[in-house]
Amino acid sequence: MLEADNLECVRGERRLFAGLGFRLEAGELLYLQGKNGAGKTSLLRMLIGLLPPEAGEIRWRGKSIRTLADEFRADLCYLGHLNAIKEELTPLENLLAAARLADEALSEDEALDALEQVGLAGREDLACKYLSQGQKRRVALARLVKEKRPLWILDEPFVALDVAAVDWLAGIISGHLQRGGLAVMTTHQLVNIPAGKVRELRIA
Amino acid sequence: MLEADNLECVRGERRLFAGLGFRLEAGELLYLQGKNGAGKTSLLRMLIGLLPPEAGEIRWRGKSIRTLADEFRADLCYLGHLNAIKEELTPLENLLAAARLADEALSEDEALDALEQVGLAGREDLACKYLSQGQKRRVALARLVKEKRPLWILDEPFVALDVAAVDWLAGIISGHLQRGGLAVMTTHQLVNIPAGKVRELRIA
Amino acid sequence: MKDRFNLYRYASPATFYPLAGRMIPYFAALSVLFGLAGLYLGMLVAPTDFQQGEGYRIIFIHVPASWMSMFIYLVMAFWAAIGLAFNTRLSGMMAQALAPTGALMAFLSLWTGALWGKPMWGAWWVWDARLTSELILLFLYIGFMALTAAIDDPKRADKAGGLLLLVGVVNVPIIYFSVKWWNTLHQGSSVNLTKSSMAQTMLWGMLLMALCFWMYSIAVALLRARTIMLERERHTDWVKAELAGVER
Amino acid sequence: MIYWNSLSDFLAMGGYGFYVWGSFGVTVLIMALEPIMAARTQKLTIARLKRQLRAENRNTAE
Amino acid sequence: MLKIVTAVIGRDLKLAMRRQADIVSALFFFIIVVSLFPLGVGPEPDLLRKLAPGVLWVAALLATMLSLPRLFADDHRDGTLEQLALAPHPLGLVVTGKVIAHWLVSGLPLALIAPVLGIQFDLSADALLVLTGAILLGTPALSGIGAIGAALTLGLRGGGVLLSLLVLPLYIPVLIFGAGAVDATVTGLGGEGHLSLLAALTFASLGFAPWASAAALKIALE
Amino acid sequence: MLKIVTAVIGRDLKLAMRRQADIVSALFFFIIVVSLFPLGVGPEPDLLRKLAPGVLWVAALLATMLSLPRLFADDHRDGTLEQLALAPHPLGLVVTGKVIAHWLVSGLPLALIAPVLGIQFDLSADALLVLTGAILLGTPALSGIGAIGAALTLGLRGGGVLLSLLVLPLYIPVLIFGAGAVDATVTGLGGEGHLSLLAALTFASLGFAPWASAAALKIALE
Ligand code: HEM
Ligand SMILES: Nc1ncnc2c1ncn2[C@@H]1O[C@H](COP(=O)(O)OP(=O)(O)OP(=O)(O)O)[C@@H](O)[C@H]1O
Ligand SMILES: Nc1ncnc2c1ncn2[C@@H]1O[C@H](COP(=O)(O)OP(=O)(O)OP(=O)(O)O)[C@@H](O)[C@H]1O
Ligand SMILES: [Mg+2]
Ligand SMILES: [Mg+2]
Repeated sequence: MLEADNLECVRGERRLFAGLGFRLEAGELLYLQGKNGAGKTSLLRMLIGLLPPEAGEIRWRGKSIRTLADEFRADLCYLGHLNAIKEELTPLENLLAAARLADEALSEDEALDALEQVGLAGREDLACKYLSQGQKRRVALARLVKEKRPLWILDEPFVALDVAAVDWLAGIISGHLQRGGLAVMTTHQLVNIPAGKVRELRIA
Repeated sequence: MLEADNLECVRGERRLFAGLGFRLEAGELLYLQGKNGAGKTSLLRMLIGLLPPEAGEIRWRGKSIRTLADEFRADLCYLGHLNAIKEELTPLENLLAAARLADEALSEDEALDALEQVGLAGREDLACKYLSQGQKRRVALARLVKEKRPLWILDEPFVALDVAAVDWLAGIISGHLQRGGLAVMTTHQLVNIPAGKVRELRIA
Repeated sequence: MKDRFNLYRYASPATFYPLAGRMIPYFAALSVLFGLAGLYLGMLVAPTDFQQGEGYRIIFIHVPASWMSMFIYLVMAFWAAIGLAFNTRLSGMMAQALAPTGALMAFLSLWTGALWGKPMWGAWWVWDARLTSELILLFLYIGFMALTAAIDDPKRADKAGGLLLLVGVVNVPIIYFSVKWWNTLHQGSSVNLTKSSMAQTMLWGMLLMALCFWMYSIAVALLRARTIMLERERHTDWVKAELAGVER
Repeated sequence: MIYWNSLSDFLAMGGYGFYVWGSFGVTVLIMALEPIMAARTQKLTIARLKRQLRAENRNTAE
Repeated sequence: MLKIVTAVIGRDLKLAMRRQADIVSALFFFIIVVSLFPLGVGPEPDLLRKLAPGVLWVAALLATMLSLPRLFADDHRDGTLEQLALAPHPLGLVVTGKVIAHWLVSGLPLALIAPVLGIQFDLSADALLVLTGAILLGTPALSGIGAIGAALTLGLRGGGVLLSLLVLPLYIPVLIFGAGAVDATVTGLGGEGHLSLLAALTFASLGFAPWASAAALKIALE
Repeated sequence: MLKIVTAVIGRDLKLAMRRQADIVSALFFFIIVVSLFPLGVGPEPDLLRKLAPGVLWVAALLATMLSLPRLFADDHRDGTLEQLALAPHPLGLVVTGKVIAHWLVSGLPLALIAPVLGIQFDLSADALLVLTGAILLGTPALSGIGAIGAALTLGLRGGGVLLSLLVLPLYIPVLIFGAGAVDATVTGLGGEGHLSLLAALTFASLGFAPWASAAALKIALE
């Protein structure tokens, strides 16, 4: 489904990687590895189409993501280093606004349910600026609970989460894989994803 | 050396903890545990004197930190969720500026050496905004290499670091404890600090 | 132990709330009384001013409003200082309860001054030192309210607002002494304890009106303070008891 | 005692009627409105707090 | 198509409401700047009447400009902009929504208060009407052009001031026609010509600006 | 004591240099606003000469104000402010350094360019001299007072505009004396009195503002 061919990444005057390629099928997880500054985030931003690769091509369902554009983005869910939540809004408002802007249907009940799942029950109506680091990350992750899009791209999703939340998230990702979804993920923590086939790719 | 008595923390309308106390001696590490939003960061900010506790007292070498003020801060090194680095400056400039502002003597050679230790050799002269997430964290951590102050307060220092860097940092903290330093730390990752006595404190 | 007078007891919202509730009617009544007496003397009895004609009668609200606008600011600054020094809960609430009244007084001073200035000086407004500093006072009030409204943690709002109040307090002596320090259009102080240049009835009318404004400000501020107390202390037992009591 | 000869004299204020009554009118208006507004917010606040309290009690009772 | 635009407008307005200060203060800035001028210039009524259109328009322009840096910066900093760029519809539509919301918060209130301030400057009823109309017609162009500048300077740290450098020159036509309309009415020449030019500027910039801004945003996100 | 002040100044100046836009653009903003007025008001030389002091001072004031929100915000966002507050010396000294750096970047350049702009308005040599002196004496007070406002509104998201609401009223005296000094010179009355008042304002605010700002910063960091 998701293929990358011969990708090359140059940042400033530094070639981070070249000739990188992989193929990911439904139900598979690509686990990107590499030390700090190896180029994992850069690769992910290429995969979502925000960073044009120096060379090479990325294909989704056989077509280049550059020609697909909107269609590709309708299949994509990205979670970056930044949480993309508004400090002034409450978790509930954030979740609903994000869904509306991403053109997803999400009812208030579903949103409340998602927030409860990520352990934010009782804080749905507190402005996000008052939340702790891990709670903010949880708000961002709550999007995944009802997410039906097939391709998830997650940049260090486990950062700032406590042990219970890490387990929960691993479960969510497993569920997604089991439903036939694809995921690309980076993390420096050792996390066990129980279901789905895990491919590893190391950027040196 | 560092004592906390009967601390109480209220944020907004929520009482996070009350009656919390501990005593930390030279060479000891206090490992704060608790789930997301338990109040770890809040406690650390009380310990460094930025957040006045609702009740209770914090003493350093037997005297309240409120009366000590400057003297206490001269013994203190804090590293928070935020990296406190300037995106426009290079790692080297950042390190030197931080040392000057904190009133520490740090020569350029020492700074270069510290940056090499944290694995940023070759990137000393690249503006920090071009660095990866983990590299930015490393710039912030480079301060610790030459840090001689007895009390270190570290809020999730391992976040965004790759495996090698995590090991290195654990070593640095061990060294600090062996030299008779004290440290208070939070982290959700399991990290083994080889030397020094570790006390655990769980905030529920 | 015997019951000793305890200042802190009265500085606590739980005791202050019912006390304020009982005092409001008295202050309101006093305000009306003083107001009627002042208006009677000022508007009906006092003779005309030989320089300014009947237009001078604006003085009976202009001066009290001007005084109160400065005085309320000083009181707020006093509460702010107490709050910053001793960390009492009540002080921040009092400052916030007073602010709107102070702002209205400053507005009234400007409004009546402008209506007075047109016939006397031929202009609604001149950039004279006193007028300007009074305008700044109005902006300080508005700034204080905007700042405290923008911070949603009441404790932090109190502290930040208190700081602003203390910074702005330099403005009050400037307003008061501006007529002395700068040679301007606005006339100088004529109320003098030892020797007054004004007719006795005028003086008394003005003083009575000042008392009326004073009592009015206290009454309104207490009314507002009670609301703020309920809001801020809504999780304490005394408020819950209070609310349950209202129920009955 | 009373200085004025007639009501119309009083209202004219020696030609300064507009200015004097403009000042007094606005002052009276403000001093009437402010307490009313303050009392209204108090009533609304009490009502809201009672509602919240009841909701809380219901939640803890469950 | 329309759904996404209204979704963006709704969200931005809610954020503005939440911050409160936003709406009230853009207005206050306008009021204060307009009132500062007599302070600096002196109180002669004749002089002031001549100044009025210029001062009001310059103040409106500055008030709009002050809020521009935050137009995209907040969304950029917290990662929302990435998410918006990844949503399955053209980014230009999102920007359209943001421009409209910006105008509702920063342009519309100015138009509503301008007549009141104009009275202080002793303008006639006719002139006041034209003033309001001109500000109503001209400020959307300010928001639109401003969006391009805001997008171009996004992430550049000297941004706020660099932005004004880029945007002010483009604001000058709006200023000239806007002040010209009022001036023409005061001198009895009739401001219709100026007003229709303003309307043309606004239509052109609203049609064009969102797409230019969207392109600039994509560059900033690379 | 002095070491920390110079350290802060050095760092802030280096950052300003690195961003470049900072210095050039505050100046450019000043120049553009001053040049906008003749556009909005029309080109009568007599009118312009009367306007000159007011317009130049209002522009200086706005240029200073525009850069205020960033005075502490950048340091706050990236955590540097925490570190500064934890350094073993009074925070007031740090703020003193930041205020001085702010003036060097945003006030001093204005004073240097002001005479050039004054020539455009047909001011006499005397008046130009007084203008430069007044801006030189007055702008430090603007930076000092501005620091208090910037610290009080730190972290409040409506901050930028709320800031101007708090700060502008306190700027009014500076504006009045500053424009008054030039005006008095133009009308031949001599501006010394105004200038010494400006100097007094500057000394008072420089002595007092850093400590008030430091207190406000501590509140913001809680
Ligand atoms: C908007 C314009 C004005 C403002 C802001 C203003 C402000 C003030 C203030 C703050 C005071 C109280 C300070 C004190 O008692 O020394 C005051 C008092 C007074 N004002 Fe005004 N004023 C204005 C216009 C006028 C005008 C036009 C007149 C009359 C021509 C006037 C006459 C007086 C008098 C007689 C006092 C009482 C002074 C005394 O007896 O102590 N004011 N004004
Ligand atoms: N202009 C530039 N000049 C030189 N090197 C650059 C430039 N811009 C970026 N880089 C380098 O590109 C790399 C970007 O890495 P990226 O953010 O993709 O790393 P990552 O694998 O995600 O790391 P982390 O695990 O720390 O998140 C970094 O090593 C950085 O130093
Ligand atoms: N105004 C407020 N009202 C209610 N709760 C608040 C308010 N401000 C903060 N809180 C709560 O206080 C807690 C702050 O937690 P803190 O940042 O100390 O957590 P932490 O233990 O460091 O968590 P993490 O592991 O996620 O970093 C959070 O649970 C937050 O929801
Ligand atoms: Mg990365
Ligand atoms: Mg934390």
